[in-house]
Amino acid sequence: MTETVPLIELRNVTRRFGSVTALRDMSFAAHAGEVHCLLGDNGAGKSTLIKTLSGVHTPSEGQMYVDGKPVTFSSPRQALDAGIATVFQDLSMIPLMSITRNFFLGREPVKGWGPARRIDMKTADAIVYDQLGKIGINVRDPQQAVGTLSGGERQCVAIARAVYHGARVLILDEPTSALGVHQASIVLRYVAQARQRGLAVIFITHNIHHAYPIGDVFTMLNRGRSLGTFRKGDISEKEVLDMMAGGREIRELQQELERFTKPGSGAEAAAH
Amino acid sequence: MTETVPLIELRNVTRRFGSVTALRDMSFAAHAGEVHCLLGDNGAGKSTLIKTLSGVHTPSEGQMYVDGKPVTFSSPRQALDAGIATVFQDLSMIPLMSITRNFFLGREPVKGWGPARRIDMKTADAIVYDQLGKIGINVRDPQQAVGTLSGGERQCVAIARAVYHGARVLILDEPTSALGVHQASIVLRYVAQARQRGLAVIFITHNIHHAYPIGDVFTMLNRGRSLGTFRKGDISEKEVLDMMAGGREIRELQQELERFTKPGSGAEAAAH
Amino acid sequence: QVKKESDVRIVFVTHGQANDVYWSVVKNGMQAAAKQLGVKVEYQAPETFDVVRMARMIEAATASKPDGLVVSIPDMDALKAPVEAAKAAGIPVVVIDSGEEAVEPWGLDLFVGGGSEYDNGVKAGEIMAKAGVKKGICINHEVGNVSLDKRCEGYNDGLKKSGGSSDVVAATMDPTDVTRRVEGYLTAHADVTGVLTLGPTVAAPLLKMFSDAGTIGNYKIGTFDLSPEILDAVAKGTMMFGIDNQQYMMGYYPVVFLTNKAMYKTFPTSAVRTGPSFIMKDDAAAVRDLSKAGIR
Amino acid sequence: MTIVTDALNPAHPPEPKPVSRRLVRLMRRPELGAITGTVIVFLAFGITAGNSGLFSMAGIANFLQVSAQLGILAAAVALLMIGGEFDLSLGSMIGFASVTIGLCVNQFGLSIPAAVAIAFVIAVIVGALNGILVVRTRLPSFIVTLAGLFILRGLTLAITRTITGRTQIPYITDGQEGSFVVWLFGGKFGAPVFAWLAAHGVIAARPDGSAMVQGLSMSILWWVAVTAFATWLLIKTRFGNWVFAVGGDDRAARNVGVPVDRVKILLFIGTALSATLFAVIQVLEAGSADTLRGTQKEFQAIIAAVIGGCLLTGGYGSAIGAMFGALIFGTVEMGIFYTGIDTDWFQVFLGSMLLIAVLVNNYVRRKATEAR
Amino acid sequence: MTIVTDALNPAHPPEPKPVSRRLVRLMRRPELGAITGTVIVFLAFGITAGNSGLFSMAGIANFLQVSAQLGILAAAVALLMIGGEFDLSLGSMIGFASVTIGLCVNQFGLSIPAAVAIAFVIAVIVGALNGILVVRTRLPSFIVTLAGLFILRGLTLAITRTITGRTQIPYITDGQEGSFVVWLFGGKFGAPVFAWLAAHGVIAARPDGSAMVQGLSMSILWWVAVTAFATWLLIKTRFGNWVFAVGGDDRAARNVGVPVDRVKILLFIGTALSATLFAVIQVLEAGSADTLRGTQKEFQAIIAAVIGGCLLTGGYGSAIGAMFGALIFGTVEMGIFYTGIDTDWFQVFLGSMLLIAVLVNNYVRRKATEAR
Ligand SMILES: Nc1ncnc2c1ncn2[C@@H]1O[C@H](COP(=O)(O)OP(=O)(O)OP(=O)(O)O)[C@@H](O)[C@H]1O
Ligand SMILES: Nc1ncnc2c1ncn2[C@@H]1O[C@H](COP(=O)(O)OP(=O)(O)OP(=O)(O)O)[C@@H](O)[C@H]1O
Ligand SMILES: [Mg+2]
Ligand SMILES: [Mg+2]
Repeated sequence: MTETVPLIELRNVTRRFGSVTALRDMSFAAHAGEVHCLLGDNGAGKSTLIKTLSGVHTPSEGQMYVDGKPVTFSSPRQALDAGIATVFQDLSMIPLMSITRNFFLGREPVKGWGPARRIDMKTADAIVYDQLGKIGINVRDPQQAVGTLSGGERQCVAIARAVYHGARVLILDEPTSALGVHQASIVLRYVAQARQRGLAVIFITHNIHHAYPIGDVFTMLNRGRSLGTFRKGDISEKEVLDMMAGGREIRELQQELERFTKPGSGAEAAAH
Repeated sequence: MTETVPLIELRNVTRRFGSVTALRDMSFAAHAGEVHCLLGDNGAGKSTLIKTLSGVHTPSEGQMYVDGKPVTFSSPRQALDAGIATVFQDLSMIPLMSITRNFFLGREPVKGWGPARRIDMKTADAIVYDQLGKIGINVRDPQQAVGTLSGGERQCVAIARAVYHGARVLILDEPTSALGVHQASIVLRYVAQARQRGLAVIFITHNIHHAYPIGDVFTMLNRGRSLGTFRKGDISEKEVLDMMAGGREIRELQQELERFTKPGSGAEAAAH
Repeated sequence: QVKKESDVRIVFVTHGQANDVYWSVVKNGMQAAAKQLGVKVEYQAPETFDVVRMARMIEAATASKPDGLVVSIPDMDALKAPVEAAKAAGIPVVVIDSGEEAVEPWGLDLFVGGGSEYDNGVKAGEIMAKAGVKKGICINHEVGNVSLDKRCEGYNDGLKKSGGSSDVVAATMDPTDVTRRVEGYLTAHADVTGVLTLGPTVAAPLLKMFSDAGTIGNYKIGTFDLSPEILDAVAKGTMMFGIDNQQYMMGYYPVVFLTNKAMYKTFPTSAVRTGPSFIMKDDAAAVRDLSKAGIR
Repeated sequence: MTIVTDALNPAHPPEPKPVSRRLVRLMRRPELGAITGTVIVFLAFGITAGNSGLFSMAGIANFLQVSAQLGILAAAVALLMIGGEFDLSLGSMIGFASVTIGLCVNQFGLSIPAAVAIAFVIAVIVGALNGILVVRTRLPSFIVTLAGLFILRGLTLAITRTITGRTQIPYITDGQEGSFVVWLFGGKFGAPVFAWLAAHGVIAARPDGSAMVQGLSMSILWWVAVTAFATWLLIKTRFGNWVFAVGGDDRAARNVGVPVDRVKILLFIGTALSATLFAVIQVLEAGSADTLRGTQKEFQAIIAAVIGGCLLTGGYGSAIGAMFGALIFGTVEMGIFYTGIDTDWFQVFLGSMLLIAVLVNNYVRRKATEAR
Repeated sequence: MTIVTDALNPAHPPEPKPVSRRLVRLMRRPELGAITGTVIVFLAFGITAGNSGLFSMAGIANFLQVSAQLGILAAAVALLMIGGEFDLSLGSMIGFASVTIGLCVNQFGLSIPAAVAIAFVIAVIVGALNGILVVRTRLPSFIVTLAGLFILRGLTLAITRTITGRTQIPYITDGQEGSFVVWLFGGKFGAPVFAWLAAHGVIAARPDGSAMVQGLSMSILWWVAVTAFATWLLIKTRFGNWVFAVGGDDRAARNVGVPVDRVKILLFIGTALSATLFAVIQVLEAGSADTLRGTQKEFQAIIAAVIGGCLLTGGYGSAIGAMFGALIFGTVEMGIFYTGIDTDWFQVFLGSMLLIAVLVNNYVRRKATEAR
C-alpha cells in the first residue's frame, strides 16, 4: 500500500513562528484508504503540521506534494478545492451565525440562475438536520446560532461539516476531545467509513482508546520532530501508549493512577 | 461522609435560556475531601451546572447553599471570594495578555504601600514558571502571550491557575480533553492532591479512564435532569461507562469499535 | 532696495476654512497679488472654527520668520499672546476681516477690512425691517463659530430697532439638511417673513426650495457673501441683497503693502476700508462675471 | 449496528416549521428593535408636534427625503459593518463625486449622463483602493479610511480651486431639468397622484390649486431599492453568507475557504458607490456642487446602522434595520424643527432622542432574543 | 514517583533573563512602531523643512505644545481603548468644561481655583454617567458617548447662550495672570533658562534682547506627567492588569473575578478628567472660552492612540505609544506649515503622512513580533 503515490505528502518541512520552531525537518505522507494517527505531547507541533497541510500556514522550508505533484497552498480555500477538508482544533465556527450557515460556509448550495442565484436554504436546512441527526445531535432549529450550542455539540457540527464536504483527504484535529462516549464512537465510525470510501484520514487524538482501534499508521511527534512512522502490524497498543506519553516512564505513572482507585490511597499519591 | 454538611449544594435548581431549559429541577452536593464526577452526553447541561456553581449564571429557580447557608452569587468574583475556583470549558484566558498576567488575573500579588502599590511581577513570574513546570509545561518566557500557546498548553495554564488559587472547592470542566497522556496524568494527580487537602473537587470528563480511577461520587445528567448520584463502592467501571453513554446499548458499540481493530473489517463497519 | 521680490514671504493665518466661499475669495486675492509681485505667500487656517489652533498657527508662522504676517482676530483673548509675540519678534502684522479693535492697543500695523460682522448683521436687519420684515430667521450653518454668531446677533439687533426680532435656525452646510430644516421651521412658524443666510452654500439650495414650493415671493431673503447664483437671484429680484465685503482686497492689499514694507519700507498709515457694500438689484448683474471668476 | 438507528435514520425529516417557529425567527431579527424604536419616535412626535405640520403631506415628504438620502448610505454601511469594517472616507467621497460631476459638466462640457457614469467609475476605483489597502496592510479600516477622509477631501478642494478658483460649482443642471437622468436621480415621482389628491381636497393645495407637495423625491425610491437589494444580498446569497462570516471571525472564515479579501474589497466598493449615488442625487436635486458636500455623513450613516441593530464589532446586523435607523435619525432631526423648541437645544434633543431610541431598541432585542 | 521529578522539582528556578530576552521584550512593546514612525516623521521634515524654523526653538516649542495638549487626551483615551471602549463625548466635554469655568468666573464671580475644582467635579460626574450607562445598558460605548457628544455640546451652547446671550466668554483670566493656578495650568516654565540661552546667543532673541521663546507651555509637563501616570497604571498595577483583561475579553475577565464594570466606569471618569484638564489648560492659556472648544478632539485622540499602537478592538496598546502618536500627529500638523505647501493640499498631505506613519508603525511592529 505504501508503494502507491501518497495522496498528500510533506518532505523536510520546517515551520517557524519568529524564534519558535514548531516543525523541524518534518516528513509525512498520507495514503488513500488509510487512517494516519498523529501522536505527541502538548505543544509537539501536531496542529501546526495539519495547518500546514490544510493551507493555513505555508512551510518556512521544504515542500508539500499532492498526488506526487508539488503544490503551494496560499489559502485554505485552495486546499479545500483540492479536496482536503479539515476540522481545526479551534473549530473555525462563527458563533453569531446559524448552524446551517456555518455548515455550508464557503460551499453554499445555490439555486436559480444569473442574478437570481441564491442560497437554497431549505435544502441546506434539511441536509444539516440530517447530518447532525446522524452524529447524534438533535438540533431544535438549524437556524439557531452556533454560539448557543454546548462545546460538544459545536464539535459535532464541525466534524459533520468536514465529513460532508470532504472529498479526498479528511483531517481531524482532536475531534473527539469534547465528545461524550456516544458521540465519540459515532465519529470513529465516520472515520472508518471515510477510509472505506478511499479517503486518506489524518487523525489527532490524545486518547489511546480512540487512536489504536482506528489507526493504520502512527506518526510520533516530539518538539516539532518526527520520531518515526509505524504501521499497526508492527506495533502494539502498549507501544503506542508509550509513544503517546513521549517515552517517559509511563508504566509507573499508570501504576500510580491505579493506586488512586484504591480507597485511602490518596494519602500516598498526594505525599509528593 | 455524606452526613457532613456539603461544602456546596444546589437544591431543585432550574436554569433556562429563553425557551431552552438547560437544567431542570437539579439537586447536587459536593463534600469536602471528595471528587465528584459529573457525567453526561454532549449538551446534557454539565457546563451549565458548574457555571451556576461558580456564579456565572444565577438559577432561574431553586437555591444554592455554601456550607449549608443559602447564597446567591451575582458574579464569579463572589464565588472566587468564597473559595470556589473553576476551570471553564472555554478556559477564560485573554489571548493577548501574557501567561503571568493571565495566571494572576483578579488575584495579583502586590508589593509596596498606598499609591506605590504595584504588582510584584518578579514573584509572579517565578510562581508561574514553577507551577507550569510542575504540570509539565516548560514555558520559554512567562511574559509570552497566551494566544501563542498550543491548545493543550493553554489548558494546562488554566488548570494550574485554578489549582493554585483554589481554596475550598475546585471545579474542572473537561480539563483533560486537550491534554496528552503525560499532562493528563499530572492533572489527575493534582485532583488527588486537592482531595487529600480536603477540597471538594467537581470534575467533568468524557474519558472513563480518567473519571473512574479518581472519582468518589458520580452524578449522571441527561437532558438537564439528574439521573441519580452513586458512590464508587456501589458501582463498577462498566456501570459508569454505561451511564456515560447515556444508557444506550454501549456494549454493542464497543464490540463494533473492536471490530475496527481487525484489519479489513472496515467494510462491515462502513456498510451502514 | 533691501530685499529681492523672490525672497519676500508673507503668511496669512485666518479663522476661515480653505473650503469656505468667503475665504476662498480672500485667498484668490492673495494669490493674484503674489503672482503680480513675484513674492511667496502662504495661507493657513484651521479646518474647523478653532481659535486655539489658530494661535498655534500664528506661533508657527512667527517661528518661520516671514516678512509679514496677516491675521484675522475673531477672539482677542485667545490670540493676544501669539500675535503680540509675533510683533515682538519684529514681524509686521496686518489684521484683516475682524479684529480692528486690537490694532491700536496691541501696536499692530494696519487693518484691512469691511465693517465688522456685527455691523453688517445690523445693517442687514435694518434693510429688511425697512422692507416690512417683523420676524426673521438667521440660518447659522456653524453655531458656535463666533463670527457667524455675531452676524446673527447683529441681524436681531437690526430688526429690533423697528420692533422686530429674529430666531437662529441651526443648520449644517448640507443642502438637504438646510432646506428640510428651514422648511420644517417655517411650517411651524408661519409669521416669519425674513430669511438671512450666512453664505451662498446655504442660500442657493434655499432659493431652489422656495421656488419649487412656489413660496419665494413670501420671503425677503438676504445673504452674506456672493456667488453667481446669488447675483442672478438678486438681479431677478427673488433675493433682496448679497453682502459683499470685497474680501478679495483683504487678500490683495496686505500682500502689496507688506511687500513694499519689506522692500522699500513704505507703508500706509491708516486703515483700509473694503466694505461693507450691499449688492442690491441694480448692481448685481455687473459683478456676476467677477463672482464667477472668484473675485467677488 | 442497530444501536443508534433512530439517530442514524437518514429518512428522518426536519421538524415541520410551525407558525410559532417563524414568529420566533422574526423576533430574533436584528431590525426588530429599530422598528419598535421607529414606532416610539412617531408616537413621541405625534404627541409633541402632532398638529404642527410634521405629519402633513409636506412634513412627511420632508423627513422622508432626509431619511432616504441617509438611508442609501446606511444600507451600504450596514453591509460593510456586518463585514467587520468601517469606511470613514464616505463623506469625503460624496464631496469628491459631487465635484467630479460638477467639473465634468461645467468645465469639460460633458453631458450629465456621462458625468454620472464617470463618477461611478471613479467610485469603484476609490472603493477598491480602500479595500485593497485594508486587506493588504491588515491595518484597521478605521485608520486607513480616515487617511482617505483627509486625502479625498483635500483632493476635492485642491482640484476644484485649481480649476475654477472657487469652492462651489453652480448651474450644473441648467437647461437640462427635463432630461431623464436628472429626473431619475434628482426628480420627483407621484406628481399626478398628488395633483389629484390636492384637487379633491385630500391634501393641502397652493393658492393656485396645485398640490402643496408636487411629488416625492426620487431618493425615496432609491432608498427602498438599495435597501431591498442589500437585504436580498445578505439573506439570500452566498455573498451575504460570506459577509456575515467575514465580520464574525475572519480567521475562521478564511479557514473554511471564504475569499475574505475579495468580500471586503467588494464591500468597500459598495460604500463608495452608495456615496456616489448620494452625491448624484444631491447634485441633480440641488443643481450645484460644493467641496464640503457630505461632511460628517460617515458618522450619521454609522449611527443609523447601529440604531438599526448592526454590531460595531461586525458579524451581526441587517439592511432593513439600517433603513429604520435612518428613518429614526431623519425623523428626529426634522421633528425638532416642527416642535418649536429653540434650536439652541437642537443637539441636546437629538442626542437624547438617539439615546432613547437605541435603549428601546436594545431592550426589545434583548427581550426578543431571550424569549426565542 | 520519580517519573517527572525534574518537572515537579519546586526548587527549579526561572531561567535567568539574558540581555537578549530584555531586548526581545522591548521589541514586542506596542509603542515600538510609533517610535519608529516618529523618527521617520522627523527625518522627513528634516529634509523638506529643515531650515524653515520647524526645528528652531520657537518651532519646537510650538509643535510640542500642540502635541502636548493632544497627548493629554490620548493617554486617557489609550487607557480607555485598551479597556475596549470609546469616548466620543470627549470633545464636547472639553467645550462643556471650558464654558463651565468661564461662566463660574465671569458670571458667578467665583475664583479661578474654585471654578477649576468645580469643572473637575463635574467631569467625574459626567464620566461616571457615561460609564454607568455603558455598563448597565450593555450598549456599545460608541453609541452611548455619541449621544453624549450631542447632548453635552448642545447643553454647552444652550446654557451659554441663555446666560450670556453669546457663544464666547472673554476675559476669564483678566487681572489674575500671576495667580498660581493660572500658571500651573496655563503658564510657561523654563523662562530663566531660555533667557540665559538667548542672552548667550544660543537661541534666537527678539530685537529687545529677550528670548524669542519665553518658556515652554506647562501643558508639556502635564503631558509627560499624565503619560507617566498612565504607563505606571497600565504596567505596574492591578488596575492596569484589569484594564487589559477587560478589553481583551470581558466575559473571560468577569469569569476570573475582575470587577469589569468598576474598571470601565473608572476609565470613563479618566477620559472625562483628561478632557477637563485639556479645557483648563486651554482656557487659562487663552483667557477665553467658546462653545466650540474641543470639536473633533475625540477623533484626533483616537488617531493618536491608534498610531501609538492601540488596537481598536481593545486589549492591546500603551500610553507611551499614545504619547508618540500625539507627537507624530502634532508634528505633522504643524510641520506641513513649514514646508510651504499650499493649504489647499493640506489635508491631502495630512492624510498621506498619517497613512505612512501607520504603515511604518505596523510594518515595524509585525517584524518585531515575528522576530521575538
Ligand atoms: N502562531 C504562533 N506563534 C507562535 N508560536 C506558535 C504559534 N502557533 C504555534 N506556536 C507554538 O508552536 C508549538 C507547537 O504548537 P501546536 O499547536 O502545533 O502544538 P500541538 O501539538 O497541536 O499541541 P496540543 O496537543 O496542545 O494541541 C507550541 O509551542 C506553540 O506555542
Ligand atoms: N447561553 C445559552 N443560550 C442558549 N442555550 C444555551 C446557552 N448555554 C447553553 N445552552 C444550551 O443548554 C444545553 C446544555 O449546555 P451545556 O453547555 O451545559 O452542555 P454540556 O453538558 O456542558 O455539554 P458538552 O459536554 O458538550 O460540553 C445545550 O443544549 C445548549 O445548547
Ligand atoms: Mg493542537
Ligand atoms: Mg460543556
